[in-house]
Amino acid sequence: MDLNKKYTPQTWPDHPETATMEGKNKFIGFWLLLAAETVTFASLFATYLALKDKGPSGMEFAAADLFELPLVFAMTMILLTSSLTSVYAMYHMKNHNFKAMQAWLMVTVLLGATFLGLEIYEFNHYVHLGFGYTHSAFSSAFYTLVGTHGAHVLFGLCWFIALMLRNAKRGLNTYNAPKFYLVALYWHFIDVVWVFIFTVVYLMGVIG
Amino acid sequence: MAHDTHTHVRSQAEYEYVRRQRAKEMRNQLTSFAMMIFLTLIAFTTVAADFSPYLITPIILLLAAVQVVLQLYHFMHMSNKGHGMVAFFMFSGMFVAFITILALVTIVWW
Amino acid sequence: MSSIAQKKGFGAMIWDYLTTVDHKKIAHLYLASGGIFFLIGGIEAMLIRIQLMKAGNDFLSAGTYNEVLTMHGTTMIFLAAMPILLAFMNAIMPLQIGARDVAFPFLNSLGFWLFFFGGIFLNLSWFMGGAPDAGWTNYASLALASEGHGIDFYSLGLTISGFGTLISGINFLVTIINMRAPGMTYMRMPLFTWTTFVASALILLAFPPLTVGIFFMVFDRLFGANFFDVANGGNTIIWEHLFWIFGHPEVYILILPAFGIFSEIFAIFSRKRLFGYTALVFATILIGFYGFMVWAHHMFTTGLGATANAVFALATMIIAVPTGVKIFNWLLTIWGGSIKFTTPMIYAIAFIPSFVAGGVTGVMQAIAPLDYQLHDSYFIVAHFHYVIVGGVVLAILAATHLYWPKMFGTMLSEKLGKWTFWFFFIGFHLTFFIQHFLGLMGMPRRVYTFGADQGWDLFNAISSVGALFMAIGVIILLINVVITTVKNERVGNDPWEDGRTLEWAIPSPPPFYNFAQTPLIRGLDTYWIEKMEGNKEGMVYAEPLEEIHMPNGSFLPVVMAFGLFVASFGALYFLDGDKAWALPVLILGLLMTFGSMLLRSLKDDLGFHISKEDLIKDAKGGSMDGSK
Amino acid sequence: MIKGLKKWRLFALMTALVVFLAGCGREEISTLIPAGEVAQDQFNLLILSSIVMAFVILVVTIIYVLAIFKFRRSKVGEDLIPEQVEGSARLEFLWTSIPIVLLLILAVPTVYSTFDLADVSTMDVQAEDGESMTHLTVNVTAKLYWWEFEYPEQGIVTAQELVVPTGERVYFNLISADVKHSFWIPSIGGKLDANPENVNTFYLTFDQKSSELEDGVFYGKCAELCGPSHALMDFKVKTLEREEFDTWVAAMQEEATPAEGALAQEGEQLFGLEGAGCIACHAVSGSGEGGIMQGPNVATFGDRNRVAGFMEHNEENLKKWIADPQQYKPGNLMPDPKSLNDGKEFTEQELDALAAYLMSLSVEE
Ligand code: HEA
Ligand code: HEA
Ligand SMILES: [Cu+2]
Repeated sequence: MDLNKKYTPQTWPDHPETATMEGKNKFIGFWLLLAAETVTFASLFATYLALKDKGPSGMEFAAADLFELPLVFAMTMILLTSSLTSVYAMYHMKNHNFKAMQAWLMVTVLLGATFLGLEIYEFNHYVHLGFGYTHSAFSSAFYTLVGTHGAHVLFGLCWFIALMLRNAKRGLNTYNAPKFYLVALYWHFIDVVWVFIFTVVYLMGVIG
Repeated sequence: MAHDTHTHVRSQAEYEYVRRQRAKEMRNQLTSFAMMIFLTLIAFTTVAADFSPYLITPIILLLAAVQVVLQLYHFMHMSNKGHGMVAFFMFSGMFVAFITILALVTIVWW
Repeated sequence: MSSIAQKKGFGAMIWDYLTTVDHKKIAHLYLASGGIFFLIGGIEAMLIRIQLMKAGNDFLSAGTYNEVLTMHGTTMIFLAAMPILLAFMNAIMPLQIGARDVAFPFLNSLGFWLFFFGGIFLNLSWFMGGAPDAGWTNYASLALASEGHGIDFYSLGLTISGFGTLISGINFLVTIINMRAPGMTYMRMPLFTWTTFVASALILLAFPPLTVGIFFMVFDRLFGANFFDVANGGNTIIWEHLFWIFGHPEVYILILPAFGIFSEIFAIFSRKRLFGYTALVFATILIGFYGFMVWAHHMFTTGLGATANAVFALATMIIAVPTGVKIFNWLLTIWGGSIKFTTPMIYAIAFIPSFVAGGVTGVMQAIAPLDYQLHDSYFIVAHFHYVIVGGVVLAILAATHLYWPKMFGTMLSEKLGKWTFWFFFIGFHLTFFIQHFLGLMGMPRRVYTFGADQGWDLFNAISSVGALFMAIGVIILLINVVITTVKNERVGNDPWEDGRTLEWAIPSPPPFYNFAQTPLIRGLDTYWIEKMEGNKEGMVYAEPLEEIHMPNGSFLPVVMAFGLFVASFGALYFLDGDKAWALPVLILGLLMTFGSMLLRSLKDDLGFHISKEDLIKDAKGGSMDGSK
Repeated sequence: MIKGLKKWRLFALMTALVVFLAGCGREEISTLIPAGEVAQDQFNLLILSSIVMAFVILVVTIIYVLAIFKFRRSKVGEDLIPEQVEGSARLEFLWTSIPIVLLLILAVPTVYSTFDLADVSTMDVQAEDGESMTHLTVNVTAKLYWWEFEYPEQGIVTAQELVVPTGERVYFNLISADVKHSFWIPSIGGKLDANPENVNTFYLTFDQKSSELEDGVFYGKCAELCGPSHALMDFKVKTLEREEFDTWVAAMQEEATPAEGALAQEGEQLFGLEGAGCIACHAVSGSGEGGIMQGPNVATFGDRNRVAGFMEHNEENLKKWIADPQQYKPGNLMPDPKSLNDGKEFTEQELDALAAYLMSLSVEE
C-alpha cells in the first residue's frame, strides 16, 4: 500500500473504510469484537440485576434512594450528542474533508471528556456518602458495571486523540480511514451501552 | 496481501450526485438523533411522573430497544451492504446476552 | 527484513520465531508449547492415578492432591487441548481456503504470546507459594476461602491466556469471512475450515462471560468486592452460571475442530467424498448454537428448581441429534470407500466407538433425576474423559500424524505411530471404562483418598494401570518425533497420496507466502477435482503471477504479552501489603504493554513485497526466507 | 489390525469378567443396590437409559464393523476410485428421526421424575388425625468437614450420624455454614448441594433397616470439593423402624448423665470448662437447636462407628485424633490441642481419660 498516494474528493472511494483488504479485515474484526463486548456487558448487567440492592443485613443504601436523575439526564444528553458529532465527523471523512472531520472529532472528545468528568464526580459523591466499592454486593456490582463503561469511554477518548495527533499532518488516506471509522463505531457502541445503563440502572433503580 | 485499490476518478456529475446523497443521508441521521433525544425525554419523564413501576419498566425497556435499533441501523449502518456477517454475529451476541441476563435474573435467587 | 534467505544460525532461528507473524510458524509455536503443557498435564494425571492406585495411599497429601487435580484439569483444557487445536487451525485452515496468511498476522502472534505467558504464569504458581486448589471449575465459595495465592494465579493466568484465545478466535473468523480464494464459497469450504469457523464463533461469544466471572473473582479476592461474599449480599451461584455459560461451549470448542480433523481423515483415507457434506455443515452449526442453551446441566444439583432442570435436561438431549447425524454421515463416508489403515485413519476409526460411548453417557447425565446420582461422581470423570480423550486427544494424535508432513516436511514413522496408537487406545479404555462403575458404586470425584472398605480398590488399581499404558504410548510418540526429525526425509506435496483439499496441492512445508498465485476454486475438494481431471499442477490460478505483499515480522507481541505477565505479578503481590516492589512492578508491566500498543499504532507498518523474479526463482527450487 | 482386534476382544472379555467379579459394589454405598424409593427411581432411569444407549451403540457398531471389514483397501483393490457419493436426504431423515424418537422415550420419564423428586409440597402437612407431623424434617448444616443434623420438631441435634425412620418420607433442608458442600447418600438417593446462600429442600425415603448391613449403617458423602479433607467428610446413616426411632428420639431428649468410672470422670473433668474447655464447642447433650455450637455434638459419640467420620472407631484412633487433628483431617477447624491445654501436649493419661469419657457417651445403651 502506498501511503503517499494523495486523494482528492473526486478520487476518494465511496467506502474508504473498506477500500483495502486491511480495511475490510479490520472492519469485520472490529464488529466481531463488538459482538463479544455485547456478551461482556450482558454478563455485567446480569450480575448487577441479580445483586441489585443486596448487601449485608441492615444495609442502608438502596438504588431507589441513592440515584439522582438530573445528573444522569445531563450525562445522557451529552453522550448522545457526542454520538451525533462523531456521525458528523464520519460524514466529512466520507467527503474527504479532513479539517472538518478533525474539528468534529475534537467536539466529540470534549463532550466525552465532560461525560467522564461528571461520572467521576458522581462516583466521588457516592463514596463520600459512604457507598464505597466494598460496601456491599450491590455497590460492587454497580461500580463494576458503570465503571467498565467509564473505562470504555476513557479508552475511546485516548484512541480518538491518538489518531487525531498521529494523522494531523498527513490527512486522510485509505490506510487511516478505517481507523477513524472504527473508533466512531466504538463510540456508538459505548452510547448503546449507556442507553441500557441509564434505563436499567438509573431509571429502573429509581422506581424501585 | 491486498492489491492496491484501483483509483476511480469521478466525473463532476457523479461527484455532485454522491455528495447530494451523503448530505441527504446526513439529514436522516439528524432525524434519528432527534428521535433518540425524544425517546430519552419520554423515558425520563415517565419515571419523573411516578407512574406504576409495572407500567414504566416495560415502556422504558422498549424505548431503550428502539434507541439501540436506531444507533445500530442508522449511526452504525448495520443494514448497509456488506454487513451480512456483521448482523449475524451481532444477533448471535445479543442472543447469548439475552439468555445470560434471563438466567441470572430468574434462577439465581429463588 | 529481507525476504531472501541466508543460512541461519540457531540464535537467528530463535529470533525468527520470536518475531514471526507467519501463521505456519505460529502453528509450530502453538504445537510445541501446547505439547509441553500436555506432557505437564499428563504427568499431573499420572500423579493422580498413582495416588489413587490403592486405598489410603499417602503419595500425595490432601492439599497437594487438590492442587494437582486442579492444575491437571486447567492445564489440559486451557493450555494443552485448545492450543494444540489452534496449532492445526493456524497451520492448515489458511491453506485450505487458499489464503496467503490470516487476516491479522500481528494479532495472531500476539494471541500466541498471550496464551504462552498466561500458561507460564499459571504454572509458576507451583514454585511461588502453591497452585490453585479449587478444581478447574473454581467454584466461588471454595475459591474465596482458599489460602495463599493459588487462586490468584489461576485468575490472572487464565485472563491473560483467555485474551489470547479470544484474539485468535476473531482472527480466524475474519480470515474465513474475508480471505477465501476466488470460488471458495462457504459451501465449498473443507470441514476442518467449517469447524474452525464455528469453534471460533463459540470462542468469541463464550469467553467474555468467563473473563467477567474471573474479574469478579479477582476483585473479590484482591480488592474487597462482594460479588460472591455471601455475608455481604453476594451470591456464589453467579459464578457457577458465568463459568458454565462459558464452560459448556468450551467443550464444543474442543470437540468441533476434532470433528473437523476426523472429517478430513475419513474422506482422505476412504478415497471418497464426505457423505452428506451439507448435513455435516449444518450439524456443526446446530451443535454450536445449542451449545449455548444447555449450560445448567452442570448445575442440576445446585437447586435451580424443577422447571429449570427439566428445561435444561431436554435442551441438552437435543444435542445428541446433530451429533448423531455426524456419526452416521462418517459411517456412510467409509461405507463404499476404499479404506487405507494409516495411523491417522486408525485413530479416526477408533474414535467412533469411543466417542459414541462418551456421548451416550452424556445423554444419560442429561436425565436430570439420574444426574442427581451421577453428578460429581466418577461417572462424570469417565464421561468427559471418553469424549475428551476419546474425541479430542485422539483427534490431536491423528492430526499430528496427518499434518506432520505438511507442517515440517517429513513423515512420522507409521510403525511407531501404530505402536503409540495401540498403547494409548488400550490404556485409555482401561483407565476410564472402569470409572463408570466406580461412580455408580458411590465413589465421588475429587477425593484424594478412599477407604479400603468401600469396594473400590480393584477398579482403581486397574484404572491406574491403564494410565501407565497411555504414558507409554505418549513416550513412543516423543521418540517417533525425535527419530523423524533426525532422519529428516523430505516429502512432496501429497505424501498420503489421496489428499483432497487445497493444502495438499502445495509443497510440504509450503513457502512462507503459501500460494505464489492465488488459486481458483472450482468445487468441493479442489485438489481432488484437479487430480481427477489430470491437472499436473494441482490447481488453476485466479490471477497472473504478480508481486506479493507480505506483513513484517515484529517483536512487539512478545513485549506486550510479557508486560501483562510482569504486571500480573505486581497485581498479585500488591495487596500482601508488605511488598514495596509490587506496585512499581505492576506499573512497569502495564507501561510495557500499553507503551508497545501505542508504538504499534503510531508506527506505520506497511509490510514488504516479494518481487516477481524472486517468486519465479523460488518456484525453480531456490529457497526463500520463511520456508523451513 | 487383525492382531489388534484380537487384543481388543481379549481385553473386552477381561473387563467383563472383572466387572462381574466385583459385583455392584458394597450395599451400604452403591447406587446400584438401591435401598430407598428415590434411589430406586433413579436406578430405573439408569436401566432404561442404559438399554437405549446399548441400542445406539449396537447400531453404530454393526454399521461400523461391517464397513471396516467390507471396504478395506486390501479387499477392494489398490487402484479403485470409489464412487463419490454426495449424500442421501432419505438417510439423513432416518437418522434424524430415530434418535428423536429415542430421546422422547427418555424425555417423558425425565420430566416426570424431575418434578416428582422436587415435590416437597407435603412437607408441612399435618397427619389426618391432626396429632403430629406425618413426616420427619431434618435440617442439615454442612461444615468443614462434618455434618450437623437438627431435628427441629423433636428438639434434638446430632453430628455425623443421621438417624431416620424407615418407610416414610424424610425431608431435608440443606445449607452450608462455610463453603459449598453436597449431600449424598448413594444407596438412598441422589444428591443436592448445600449452598452457603440459601436453603435447598428435597426428600428421601429409607426402605431398608440399616441393621441388616455389615457395618450396621449406610454411608453418606460430601460430593462437592470443599477443601483438603473433602474426601473425609463421610457421615453414617442409621435407619430404624418408627418405634425404635421414637425410642431413640426420647433417649436423645434426656439430659446427659454424668460419667461413670474414674477414668471417664477424669475425662469429663478435662472435657469441661475447668479442663481443656472442649465443651465450649462440643455439646454433650442431644437436646437443643442446631447452628449454635462450633463443633460437632458428641452426645452420641459412643454410638458412632467412625472417629472423625472416617477412622475406625476405637480409642486408639480417638486418641490420635485428639492429639493432632490436623494430621488426620487437614484443614479442619478444631483448635490446636496445645492451645487448649495451656500450651502443652495432652499427656497419654489425659488422652486415655478423654477417650474413655467420649466413648461412654451414648444414647443407645
Ligand atoms: C469434548 C468435550 C465434551 C463433549 C463433546 C461433551 C458432550 C456432551 N456432554 Fe459432557 N462434559 C464434558 C465434556 C464434554 N461433554 C466435561 C469436561 C464435563 C465435566 C465438567 C466438570 O464438571 O468438570 C461434562 C459434563 C457433562 C454433564 C454434567 C454432569 C454433571 O456434572 O452432573 C452433562 C449433563 O448433561 C453432560 C452432557 C453431555 C452431552 C449430552 C453431550 C453431547 O454433546 C453428546 C452427544 C453425542 C452422542 C449422544 C453420541 C452420538 C450420537 C448418536 C450415535 C445418535 C443417537 C444417540 C442417542 C439417541 C442418545 N456433560
Ligand atoms: C483435555 C482434557 C483432559 C485430558 C487430555 C485428560 C487426560 C487424563 N486425565 Fe483428566 N481431567 C480433566 C481433563 C483432561 N484429562 C479435567 C477437566 C478434570 C477435572 C478436574 C477437576 O475436577 O477440577 C480431570 C480429572 C481427572 C481425574 C479425576 C480426578 C479427581 O476427580 O479426583 C482423573 C483420575 O483418574 C484424570 C485422569 C486422566 C488421565 C489418566 C489422563 C490421560 O489421558 C493422560 C495421558 C497423558 C499422559 C499419560 C502423558 C504422559 C507424559 C509423560 C509420561 C511425559 C514424559 C515426560 C517427559 C518426556 C518430560 N483426570
Ligand atoms: Cu456441558
